[in-house]
Amino acid sequence: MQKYISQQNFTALLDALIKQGTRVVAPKLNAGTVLYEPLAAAGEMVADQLPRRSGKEAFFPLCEEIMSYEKTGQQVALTDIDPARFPETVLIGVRPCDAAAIPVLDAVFSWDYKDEFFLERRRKTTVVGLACTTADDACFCTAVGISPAETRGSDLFLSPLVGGGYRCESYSDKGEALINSHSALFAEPSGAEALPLAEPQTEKFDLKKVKAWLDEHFEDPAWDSIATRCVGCGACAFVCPACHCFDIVDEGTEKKGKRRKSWDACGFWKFTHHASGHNPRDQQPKRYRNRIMHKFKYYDDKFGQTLCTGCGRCIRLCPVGIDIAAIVEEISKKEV
Amino acid sequence: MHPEKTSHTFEPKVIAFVCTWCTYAGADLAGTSRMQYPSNVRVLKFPCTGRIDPVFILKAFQQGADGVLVSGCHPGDCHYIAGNFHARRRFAVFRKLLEFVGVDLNRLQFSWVSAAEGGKWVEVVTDLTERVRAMGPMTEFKELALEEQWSGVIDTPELKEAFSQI
Amino acid sequence: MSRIGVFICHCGENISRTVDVERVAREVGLLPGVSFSTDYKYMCSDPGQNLLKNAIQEQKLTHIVVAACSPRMHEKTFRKAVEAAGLNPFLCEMANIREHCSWVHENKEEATVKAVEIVGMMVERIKKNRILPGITVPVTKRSLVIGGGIAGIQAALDIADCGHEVILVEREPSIGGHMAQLSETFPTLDCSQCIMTPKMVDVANHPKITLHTFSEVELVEGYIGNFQVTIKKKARSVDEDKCTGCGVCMTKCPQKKIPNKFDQNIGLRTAIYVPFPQAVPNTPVIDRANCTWFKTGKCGVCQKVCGPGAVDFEQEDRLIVEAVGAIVVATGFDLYTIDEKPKGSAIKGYGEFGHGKIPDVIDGMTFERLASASGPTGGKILRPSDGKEPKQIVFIQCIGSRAREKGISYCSKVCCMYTAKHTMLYHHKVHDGQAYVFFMDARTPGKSYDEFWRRSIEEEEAVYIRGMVSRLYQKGDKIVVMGSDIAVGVQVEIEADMVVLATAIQPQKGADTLAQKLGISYDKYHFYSEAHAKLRPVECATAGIYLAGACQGPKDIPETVSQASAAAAKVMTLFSKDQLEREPIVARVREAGCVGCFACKKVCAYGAIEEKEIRDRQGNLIKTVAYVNPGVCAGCGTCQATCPSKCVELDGYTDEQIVAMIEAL
Amino acid sequence: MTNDLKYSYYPGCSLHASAGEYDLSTRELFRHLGIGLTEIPDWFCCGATPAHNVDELLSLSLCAKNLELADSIEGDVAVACAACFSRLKTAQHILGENDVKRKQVEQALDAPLKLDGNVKHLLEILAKDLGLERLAASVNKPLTGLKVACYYGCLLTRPTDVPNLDCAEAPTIMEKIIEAVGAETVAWTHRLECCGANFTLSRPGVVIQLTNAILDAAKAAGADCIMVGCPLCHGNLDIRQKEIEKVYSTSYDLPVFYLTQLVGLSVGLSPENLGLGAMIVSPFPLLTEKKLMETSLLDNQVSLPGIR
Amino acid sequence: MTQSIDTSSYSAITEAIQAEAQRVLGDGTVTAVIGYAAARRKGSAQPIVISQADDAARLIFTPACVNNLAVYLTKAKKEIPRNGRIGIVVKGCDLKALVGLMGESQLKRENLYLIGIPCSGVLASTIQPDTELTADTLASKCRECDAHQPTGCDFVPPQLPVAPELEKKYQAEISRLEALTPAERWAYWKEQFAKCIKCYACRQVCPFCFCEQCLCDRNKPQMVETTPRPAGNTAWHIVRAMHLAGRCAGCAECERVCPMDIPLNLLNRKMAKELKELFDYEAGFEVNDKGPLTMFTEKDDQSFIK
Repeated sequence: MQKYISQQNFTALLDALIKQGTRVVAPKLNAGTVLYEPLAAAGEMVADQLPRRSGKEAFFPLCEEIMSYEKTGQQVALTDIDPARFPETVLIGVRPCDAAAIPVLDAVFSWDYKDEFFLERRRKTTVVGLACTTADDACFCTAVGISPAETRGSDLFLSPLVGGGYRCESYSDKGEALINSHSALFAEPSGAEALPLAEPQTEKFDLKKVKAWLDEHFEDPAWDSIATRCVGCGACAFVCPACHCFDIVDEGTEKKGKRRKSWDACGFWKFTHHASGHNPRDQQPKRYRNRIMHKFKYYDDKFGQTLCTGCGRCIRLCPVGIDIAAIVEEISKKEV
Repeated sequence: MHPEKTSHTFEPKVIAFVCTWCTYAGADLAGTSRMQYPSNVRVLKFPCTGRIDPVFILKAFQQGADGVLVSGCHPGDCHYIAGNFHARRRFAVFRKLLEFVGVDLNRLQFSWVSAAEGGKWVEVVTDLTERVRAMGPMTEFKELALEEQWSGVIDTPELKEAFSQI
Repeated sequence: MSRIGVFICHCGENISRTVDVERVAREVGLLPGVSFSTDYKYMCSDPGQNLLKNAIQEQKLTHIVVAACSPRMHEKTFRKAVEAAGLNPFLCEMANIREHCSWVHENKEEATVKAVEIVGMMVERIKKNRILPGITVPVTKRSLVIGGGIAGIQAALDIADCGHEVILVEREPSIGGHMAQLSETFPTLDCSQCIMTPKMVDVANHPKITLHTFSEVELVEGYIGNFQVTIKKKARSVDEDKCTGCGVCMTKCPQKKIPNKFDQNIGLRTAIYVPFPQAVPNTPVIDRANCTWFKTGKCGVCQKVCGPGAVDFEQEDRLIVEAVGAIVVATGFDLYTIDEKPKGSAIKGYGEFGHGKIPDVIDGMTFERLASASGPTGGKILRPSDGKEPKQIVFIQCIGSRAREKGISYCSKVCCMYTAKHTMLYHHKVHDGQAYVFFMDARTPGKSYDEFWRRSIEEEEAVYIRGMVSRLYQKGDKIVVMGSDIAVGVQVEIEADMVVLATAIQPQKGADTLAQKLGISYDKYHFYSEAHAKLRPVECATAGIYLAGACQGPKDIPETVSQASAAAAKVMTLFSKDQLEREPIVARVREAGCVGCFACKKVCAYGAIEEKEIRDRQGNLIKTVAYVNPGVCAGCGTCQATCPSKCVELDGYTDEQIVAMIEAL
Repeated sequence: MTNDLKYSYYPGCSLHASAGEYDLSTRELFRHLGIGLTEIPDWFCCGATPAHNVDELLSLSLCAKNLELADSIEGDVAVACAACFSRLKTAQHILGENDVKRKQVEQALDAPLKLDGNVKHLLEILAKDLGLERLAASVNKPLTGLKVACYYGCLLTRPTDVPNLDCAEAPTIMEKIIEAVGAETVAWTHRLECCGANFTLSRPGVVIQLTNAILDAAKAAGADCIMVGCPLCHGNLDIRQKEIEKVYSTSYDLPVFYLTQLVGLSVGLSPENLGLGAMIVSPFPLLTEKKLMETSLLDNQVSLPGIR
Repeated sequence: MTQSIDTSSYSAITEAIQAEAQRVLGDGTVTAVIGYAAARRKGSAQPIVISQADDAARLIFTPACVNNLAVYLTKAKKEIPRNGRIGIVVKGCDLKALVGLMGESQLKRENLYLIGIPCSGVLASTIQPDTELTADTLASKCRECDAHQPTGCDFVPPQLPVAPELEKKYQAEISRLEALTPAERWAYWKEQFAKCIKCYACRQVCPFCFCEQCLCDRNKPQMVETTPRPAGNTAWHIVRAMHLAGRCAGCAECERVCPMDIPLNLLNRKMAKELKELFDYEAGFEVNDKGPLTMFTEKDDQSFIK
């Protein structure tokens, strides 16, 4: 289904959704930084900036409680979180690179163990994508096979039009349902032209060749030159739309506390630190190697996909200027 | 003989970090002298104020303390030569940091109480307790402890309020 | 899993009057980890302790909390009881619900709630308590005494008489110190040398004492029970083993006009010399700065006349290393001089007294040498300038002492008494002379001291003038002393033949350098600091080092001797066991995490933290980490609070224990 | 000779009264040496020795106000009188250390204090700022053969740590200056004794006794004359000299010069410009005898101007 | 109108450091040189370790050379060669960190060959590295820099830094916050700390966070909550500011790398200001045996103690 929505009606749609109790999550300015956050009013949405963090946290929060406990005498009381209480959500203004990562996460969280926390949120969320009209030289979605108008992962997709308003196209029942729920705000598609799409400069990688090299080069001196400079923070993983490692910790005292799940990053020294004191990835290049391997080999081995959508966040935010696009490009030029 | 006890609606929680040689002994003396003071204070004994890590103060506030007292030997009286001098510097700096992040320093008291100053112990504890009582509960850290990240929250009051406004 | 036992004491009614002890026992019984809780009338009584011991056995308790009085009262009692029942004593803690609760609150509800929380806190704490094995440090039963004055001699003799080896180090060529210089001693007027020299001989002959004169401590390493001391034996130029002490060398030495320091530079000596006839050892030393041989390469008379061939011009300084378990510091004092002091010095000279340029203005020690029968004048009181007998003599007290504006505010303690003694000696020797004393006030506490002082006025006719002297100047062969008599309220001027200044007692020169070698602290005057002014007056804060005599502060002879014996007793206490046992509340370094920033070392007041190199099997340096010497650590924990990564932990007060307590609230 | 030194000048009351010749000789000498001297506008009494005995706040405020006035003029504060010097220095010292008093004085003056100005006695300016070498170089008529007893009095160097002019008890600054201009100094015992200062009117008996001891000591040491840096000392030693001689039936005949007068003579200033005629004990016989002044002037001494 | 910053000397500086690196690598003075090299993105720079004289030509200095390379000399970075003397390119601000590390027994001067940069300033952020350097894009630390010209280096190119007088943003912001009520300050920091995602980039780039195991990674006891929740975040940033007090010399790397734009250096500058006022101590100027919090004087301020 293809529709048109004017800028004015778009605002009205968001306000209406908020009013009816739907959680509307969209890019929003938070203490100076644009993040995907629940809106209190449509006017808060910031449509023209790529948020610092990806949209994955609508389903996979930075940190969430999964259980709490309290001990009285010999009695222990456990309280579970009921996923049924998660609110209906519309995730709106999602960039194609962020939206394209959602199916990638779906695969992980529903593969062996079904993560009800993730899946229940996923079920209750309608994803509204937004076509990209600007790019910088860190953007490389096209290099990993995603276009600035990629609709993968979106239930509904918005393309901004010359002269304002959006062309809306639904790609799922959820998308259609969203249009139908407020059909008065939508009109038939106009002939207006869409704004020109962004044009990332990076050339398309030969991902097969990259994987082929990775398949053979777990041990390679190149890793040292690639990642000696890595300082081992988690910035790249935490801003990545596709990274999905997490940790589970109990916080509190012996008497009372909560079990929480929170993001983890393979760059951390503690990530593979064993209780014995042994650490199989004892040096930073080995940890960084895991990041590349996971994205371009392991995930492909398991799910046939690449774990990178080319959003470029890790490139922009790496404290020491590590450039994953440059690295993959370099690998793609190596002899297999 | 004893002053009238008044009942209060708010009983603050006051945590005292004290050194064993001077202030703990001073508090003992207050006891042996049967002096009376509010029952809100909980005393943690350290060998020396030099052992008191600023993190403990932070931890105390996080655990719900409404007031924190750090007390040790007067300068020059340290059982360990200079532990209290090191502590003095450390806390001079730490309190400025807490102040800067928005902790009201009226909730954080430092004092020198010697083993002979049972009366001073009573005075310091009473003053702090009553001051904190007048200020009301220390809500900052408690509220913080209740907050999860946004995406983990099911229904935040903020969200509810925002909805009701539309 | 811990099985904690909690015992709530009623303390008769002291606790139970305001705390509902049954309720406390009931409520803490519900805490996770508590498997037994009860209350009892008197926990510290024998039946109470038996209750505790039986419960440990019967209930298989692993940790004990006794909620009763202050731990300062009975912690030892209960830890002993727990130990008797087979548990490590550090698995027992006390919750103070008497001094900190029942005695200071009246409202029973409030007090009970508080008591429950206090006990709860200790329950959480004790879960994190670890077994702490007692610490033992081996003790080398030899001691070093630094300084061979009366303090060092007394300490050395006491320790040696107890059967322990003593190494006595003296900087000068002979032991004896200042006491050997004195003429007679107050308040009995004994001849100082008569009582001193036998002790010096005892030292020389004692089989357990090794004497190193003309020697200095160069380096001190190690810690209590285990010090390594490097001693520099300065070149004496005379072989101590060969020399018989016949003295021929000295009689033949052509250099005869060198001022003798022992005689306060009034008397003269030769270049090869013993400082005084009764010196111990009676082995001369060559003063190389004044010896013709060393100056010109010619002479060598002493070598020629020496029968045993003991003179050795080639001798060099030697370093010897001794292992000792304890050190007694007895370096004594030096006298303040009124000379101009270097610019910037906190201590000032006496410009108004001409900075010491008038020859017949002397200090008390010089007067001692003049009055001494073995002194340069054979005991006659004669003026240094012209050898005449002074008929009018003025003594001035508190020169430098109690003079804040001169930079010294303390009282030198002995001057009132020795000035009184000087007036007596003067009157005994110059019957027609008149002595005047300018004084602030007479300080004569001590057995028979005030009587002695009064005798100088009442029997020996000294005129005491209460007031200070403003100026001295030479007028012809007289010294005009301008002062005030505040009792009468007039200015006085006395034309004196000689003036004796009771100058302040100061620490020996280089006291600070030695303190730094020893790692002990000192005050702004460089007197050494005791560990506690009242309760540990002879120990240094640095374990295993003890103080005797005036190096710690001005003292008279009896006090010095007492302190020397006390220091010796402390050494002997240390030596009474083969191993030194210490409470195991000491810091420990987690070497794996230590990154070697040594912030801990910087804040440690005891020097307990050392740098330790960790090497792999090939001997390659992996890293340098901190190491806490458990023998030296006093257990304050300042290091732990300072360590950013908490890689040094104070046993008994670990972060885990403390955080557990905070979290229990 | 010109140079770069500039001072604000605090003459003090005495220099406008009994010690006019000190003021005159100071101005003349400084002009000759090319040292800038600008009198502080509207200066007033420092309170001298009486004020602080009566009211400390008053004495501190007087000095603080004078220092504030001096602040408007470039350069350190030059002071001739030992008492003024002592008071200004003392006020700076006390107010610098004691916050309570500082606040009181600020309140009294209704202005923040300006205490940074460096207060310097003329001795310091000559010996340190100008320097002994430059001083010696400007000497035209060295005072050869003149034996001078340098008299500091009690205030110039005391108490320790306040004036910081020289060693409090064994100063040498005067001697160094006098030697630089070619005269001889005598070693004597009463350089730092008190002359009785302002007891001169209330307890003349005491003053005569004290001053006699000073004159006696100077004479005994073989001095031809005395040099002072304080108008109060000068008053007691010079004006009272005849009276003392009468009381003690002795004769001293020791002219008492201000330091600027002797230094002025050495650089070649005329006796008129140095106010030598104002001295009670006439210096002319001595100066003539030592060939430091032409005989012809002696005849005209009556015509020499005294205090202007 | 934004004032542009004169960086015309940077190309000459680049040439000078290339020549010097080539010399010291060539003659064996050093075994490696840590510097900056150009990267793929336009105008970007990244840290590089070179050990061959031929690679010296890769070294650059541009306004995007923001990193404090001192972090590569700490024990936290075990991958950098440890044998022999190491050359390092340092700006004045970075040098202060090296001075601090020497005082804390982490480095020895004789093992370093310091190539100093006469620096006029660098970018506040390298999210877009090809940004022109102007008064607006200049790092706030550069506005209050007192070490444009590094001292005590083994080699410094002859070019002189050009540093215009600009408003001191940290000082102004600290004053602004100080003037607020505690509740308002709390609200400000709560909002900022709530953004924290515990990526620990601030810690990992900090030359002074060289602990083998961070206090905040410990769980016996759990001093600071590890999950990225407001409570633990606040505790983490307070602990970090306290641990850096008296040590941090203001390279502001923590603030630059924060993906959530938390103004972390404000905390560090505030602490530095307090240490200056309380103990007259400034970090980074000389190698000190003891820092302000590992020493004391008997006369320290105790007006806050009852």
